[in-house]
Amino acid sequence: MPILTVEQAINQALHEEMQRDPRVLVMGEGVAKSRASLLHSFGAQRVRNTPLAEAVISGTAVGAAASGLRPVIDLLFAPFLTYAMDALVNSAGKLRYLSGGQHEFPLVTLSMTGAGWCVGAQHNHNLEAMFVHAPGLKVVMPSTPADFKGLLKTAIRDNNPVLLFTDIGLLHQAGEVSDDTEFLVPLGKAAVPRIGSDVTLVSYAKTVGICLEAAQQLRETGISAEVIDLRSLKPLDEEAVLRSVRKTGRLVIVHEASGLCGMAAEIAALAASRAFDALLAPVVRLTGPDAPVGASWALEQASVPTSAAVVQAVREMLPRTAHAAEKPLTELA
Amino acid sequence: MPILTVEQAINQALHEEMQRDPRVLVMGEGVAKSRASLLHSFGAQRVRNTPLAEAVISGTAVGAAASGLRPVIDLLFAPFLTYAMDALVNSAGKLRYLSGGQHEFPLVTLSMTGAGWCVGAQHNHNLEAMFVHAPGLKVVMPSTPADFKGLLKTAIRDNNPVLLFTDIGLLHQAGEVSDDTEFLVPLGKAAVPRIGSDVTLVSYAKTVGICLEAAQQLRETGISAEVIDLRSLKPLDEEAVLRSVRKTGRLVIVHEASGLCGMAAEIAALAASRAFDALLAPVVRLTGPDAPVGASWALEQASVPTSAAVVQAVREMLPRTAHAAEKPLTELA
Amino acid sequence: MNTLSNSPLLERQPRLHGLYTMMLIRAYEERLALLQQNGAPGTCTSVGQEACAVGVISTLDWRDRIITNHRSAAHLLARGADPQRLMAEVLGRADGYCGGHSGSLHISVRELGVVLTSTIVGGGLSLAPGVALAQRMGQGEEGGVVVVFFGDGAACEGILHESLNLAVQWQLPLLFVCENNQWQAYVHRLETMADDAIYRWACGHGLETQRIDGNDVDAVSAAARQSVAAIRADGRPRFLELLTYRQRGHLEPDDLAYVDHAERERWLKRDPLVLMRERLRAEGVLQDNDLAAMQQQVSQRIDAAQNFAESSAWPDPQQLLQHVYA
Amino acid sequence: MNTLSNSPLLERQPRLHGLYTMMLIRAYEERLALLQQNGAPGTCTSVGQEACAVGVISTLDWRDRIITNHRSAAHLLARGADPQRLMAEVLGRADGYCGGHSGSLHISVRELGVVLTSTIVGGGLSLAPGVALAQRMGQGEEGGVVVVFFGDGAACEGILHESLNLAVQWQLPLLFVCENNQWQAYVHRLETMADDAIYRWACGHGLETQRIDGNDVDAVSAAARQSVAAIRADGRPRFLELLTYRQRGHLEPDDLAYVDHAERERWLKRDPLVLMRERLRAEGVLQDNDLAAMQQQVSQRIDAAQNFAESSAWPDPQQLLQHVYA
Ligand SMILES: Cc1ncc(C[n+]2csc(CCOP(=O)(O)OP(=O)(O)O)c2C)c(N)n1
Ligand SMILES: Cc1ncc(C[n+]2csc(CCOP(=O)(O)OP(=O)(O)O)c2C)c(N)n1
Ligand SMILES: [Mg+2]
Ligand SMILES: [Mg+2]
Repeated sequence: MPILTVEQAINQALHEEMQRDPRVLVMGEGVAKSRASLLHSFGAQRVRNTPLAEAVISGTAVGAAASGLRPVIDLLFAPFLTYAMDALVNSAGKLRYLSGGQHEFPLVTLSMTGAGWCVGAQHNHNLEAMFVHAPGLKVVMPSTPADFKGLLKTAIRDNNPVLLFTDIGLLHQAGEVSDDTEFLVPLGKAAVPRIGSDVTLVSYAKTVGICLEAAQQLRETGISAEVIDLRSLKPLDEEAVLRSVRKTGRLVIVHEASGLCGMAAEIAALAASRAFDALLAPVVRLTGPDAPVGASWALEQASVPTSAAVVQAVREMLPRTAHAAEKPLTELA
Repeated sequence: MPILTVEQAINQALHEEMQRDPRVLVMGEGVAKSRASLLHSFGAQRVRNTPLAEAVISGTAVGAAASGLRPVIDLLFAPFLTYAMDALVNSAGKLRYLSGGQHEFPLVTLSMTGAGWCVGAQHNHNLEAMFVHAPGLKVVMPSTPADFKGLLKTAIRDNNPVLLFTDIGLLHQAGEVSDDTEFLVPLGKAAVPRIGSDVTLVSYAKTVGICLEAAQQLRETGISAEVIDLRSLKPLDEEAVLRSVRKTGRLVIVHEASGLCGMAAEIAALAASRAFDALLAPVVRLTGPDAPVGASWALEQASVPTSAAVVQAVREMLPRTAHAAEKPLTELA
Repeated sequence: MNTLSNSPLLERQPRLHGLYTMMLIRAYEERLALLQQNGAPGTCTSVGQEACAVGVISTLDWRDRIITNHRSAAHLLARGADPQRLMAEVLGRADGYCGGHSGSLHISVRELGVVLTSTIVGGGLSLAPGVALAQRMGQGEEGGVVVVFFGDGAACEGILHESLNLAVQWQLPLLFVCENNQWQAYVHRLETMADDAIYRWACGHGLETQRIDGNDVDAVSAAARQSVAAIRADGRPRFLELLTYRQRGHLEPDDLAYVDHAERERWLKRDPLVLMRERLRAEGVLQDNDLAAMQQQVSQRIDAAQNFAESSAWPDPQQLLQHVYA
Repeated sequence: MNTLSNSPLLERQPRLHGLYTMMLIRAYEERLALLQQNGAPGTCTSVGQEACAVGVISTLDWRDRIITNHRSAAHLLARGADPQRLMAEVLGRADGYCGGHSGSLHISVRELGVVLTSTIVGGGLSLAPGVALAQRMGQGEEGGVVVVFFGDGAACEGILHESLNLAVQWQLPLLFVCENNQWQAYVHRLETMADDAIYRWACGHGLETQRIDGNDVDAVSAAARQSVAAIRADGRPRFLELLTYRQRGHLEPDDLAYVDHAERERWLKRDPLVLMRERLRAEGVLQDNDLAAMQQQVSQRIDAAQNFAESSAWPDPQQLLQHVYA
């Protein structure tokens, strides 16, 4: 299979879907430059540079979606979504319901965020949980080039508003990506990039890689960690999480977004209510701090959970033999 | 002590703080009409009707706060905060940090939401969790007239941005309110309006009343429920929750906001990680549905957790004797 | 039912039909205000502004799309909405146009081309360019025009600026109609804008603008007809500011205690229904017996609407999660 | 250090001082662009726009407040910021003005009256009326004026409309300065606005506006001086559109592949530093040896800044939670 970066995978998904469906169009500040190949293939009617005006860019997408088009808008950095909140939260998320189901809103927003560019909290703010909390929206945040492509394609075909967040740290990460134009990844299905039996590490986006690293390190000391990549935050693959936690009895959730009312809270709550009997140890959340992210490299890096922290959390969890005794720790030294 | 409604308590708090500190001013669409007594006492310089322009109202508050004033802005209904997100999330919440601590943002936003007026999801959307998730902000959502007064006064004196949400259903609820101008309720301290030993019901705003009703009904069947009113969602009184859960071993969290990444998730996660050993039963979340709220009375009412649902959840929790046996259920029939 | 509303008389005389529609709107909204006193949800009426809705919408055809706001009854009825289903919606009933989900504040009726109603002030301004873009990119009927109605208050929201700029820059077939009714909820507009005119804000964007007496339905329809024709011809946006007055409160009930009564009196003397009625009478177009017949039919329809609405079922709370996603 | 920057020569000759400041800005930003090639964070330089910053800020005094944005180095240096601490901030070091928290994009320096820098395009426009309101309500020095700098791109954000309307309606002592540098990141402004002029948007709000050659520092300072004096006199806002050109990329590094080189060439011929230098020479105000001395001092200061910045410590990651709350 061809090797693509995340950036290329996104472009390929856009290209294929624009090719497939003439109703798909791409709008945003500078998209005709940043996605010049799309402009070349599909022309200025369907690849539209916009004024600097996120409120009307997003509102226009919502209005266009309800009227037969399938817009994809690029809002650049996640914190700029603060200008798009009325259109996304109050219109895209609610007007279908409030109209008694008269309208559909097949639109996708793209935006980037996360550590990696030393640009500070007005560019680097992982606020995906706000949109998970809002009704009527869907949210995806993939971790591999293949998932970026497959989820974006599915999102474009979905008849609901979908927000896709790109972790900046992944942009240039490369991986195998199918060039089948019908390669789709369903929304609402987690991936399990590593199977294990002693502890479940749940994550999404860049920190999936950190969990995989941690799992590898844990393996060396005989601890078998399962890694779940949520991919889609809403709809959420609750069963995948529960199945794993019921198997391992231990849960660590890792993400770069801050903790309060974040995805880790949601996953922990899920386990505490629906896998309670299986839990052998306190649930652990490893998240970014409840603070804006500083621009300085030193501060930015310190805001991202590390594999060392994951390893340590799991180690602290495992000696708990009171419950652990009930369940043999496979391959534990 | 004098009896005031929530509405009156808010006005009294504003009045006292404006009296005390000439830097306090109130701005918003129609505040000079809706708070005519303030206009009368403090004049048009300090009680300012604004244009319909939430982005600049909130931005102006942020700029004024950094420059020596202590603005209180009334943004009417919580969903209108979507227009204020840049000012609140990107400026008020981040610019102190990004400046290395150079600025302070002593400002308060007021807004209402919740079931009660049959106005639908563009007015009725409990989105407080979004601001709990955002760094640098404080969030309060009281349930009694006294707490409205005491928390609002503290919020006005706080040197950080505080969002106070008013549950519409409480507006005309009356209760005793101290007329001591130094009556303050600290941010970050939960209240325990009912002490109990078998189960902890955690809530805030209107649903505190529902929990109290449920506790009363449970009492009649011999179950002793403790009710915690968070009052302040950020900072959160984690210790109050943990202390209670460690005592009762059972946790039900109730709020009208929808569940995903909401406060109930946060509280459940807290218990699952820091009161894990004390938990005797799965944590239960009773929240509004993950849907916009319809305007129809029938739909609106169905979106609010009921005391019957709380009672039922607790009842289903209690027969779990496996663990419960470890701990005598005080007064359980 | 062989109603007057599709009688030969009204068909031959579009201006009579206009008057009839204004009467229907007035009666519908006054009825709702009455019902409110008995516990029905409060509504934002457009009493006094009927000529704006009727004047503009009478110039549209079925290719065209309308975006409205919290004060939508006049737009909906002028577009031909059924008062029964409208009233059922306001009362939150299952037979309402939106199944009771909307209530009065966000009613859209897709089959009538009344799309995407937002009660967030300025919300419609954000959505309108997208509807017009879809139109322009071939999703609607050839030549269709999009009309967005908004208030003088909404004009203070930044989204006006963005929406105008985009519509002009992208050459969208969009008619901006600002109903300047002097009020922004409980605040007089002169308290929120230094300049006396909203159209000047639009002028800065270089699109054709007109400021029209919004209480004169003939003047409104003339301006709208010209604007709509121009949009159909060149596909570019136009802007109308309609000067009018909100005679009743912002939201029922409202004691109007904050209102300058001298100003209100001046506007009441220019009530759009009275103006049009007297003009048609003076022109000999309207006879007393026609008027009586129209009045009677209006009453019947409003009674029927109330009956229908009040006997409509409540939506089923079991279906709380229906229609969240497509 | 007895620097030229406070030498009698420059003090006697504010215009020479202006040229010196422009040279300092240019050298500072070009140095950062160079450092970027070796791994320092990219910056948004204002090369080509120095006359805007220097022209406006030279007319301010210490009572006044400035709000800037992502492209702030010129404003900060014109206001007297220390290149050492500025560069340390850009490199994310503890000795930076914001302790490395800001990096290049949100630098504010309260002691210089450069308050509330937001890198959200339009962010400053939302904050400025509040700073001006505090000024007007007695929180600042008597007679102080607030200046908000923003780009032509920011002018497309709705917040411009809200900010102008509020400033005019509330009569705030606020000078809006739009640096129209032709670019909005990688998009030419003519692609995002139908009209060729931004000041016309402001005109609709009825405030005094001027459109000035932003590459002519004398013209800019004349207009700014007049505007600031007018604001001090009547407390009302004014608006300046400064026509200029962003000579380097949006964010370093930038290959300028998307740029119309003929247009750029035309603007390069009107480089603000060259214009001013030649004018001062022609007027006999600037001698060759002065220029050489100025150039030398600029180089020394920039070298010193780089030294200082590069040897400054990184902020302590243990203090990640410091400064979140007051
Ligand atoms: C963003 C937002 N702010 C405030 C409100 C509350 N509100 C509803 S209608 C209204 C007045 C709107 O004035 P205008 O746009 O002139 O319309 P009118 O009511 O006069 O028809 C206000 C303040 C709202 N719905 N949305
Ligand atoms: C709300 C928002 N949208 C987009 C951006 C990304 N961005 C940063 S600067 C810039 C261009 C701004 O253009 P202009 O206002 O003319 O200022 P200039 O860069 O030309 O000085 C863009 C698009 C941003 N920072 N904030
Ligand atoms: Mg109005
Ligand atoms: Mg620019």
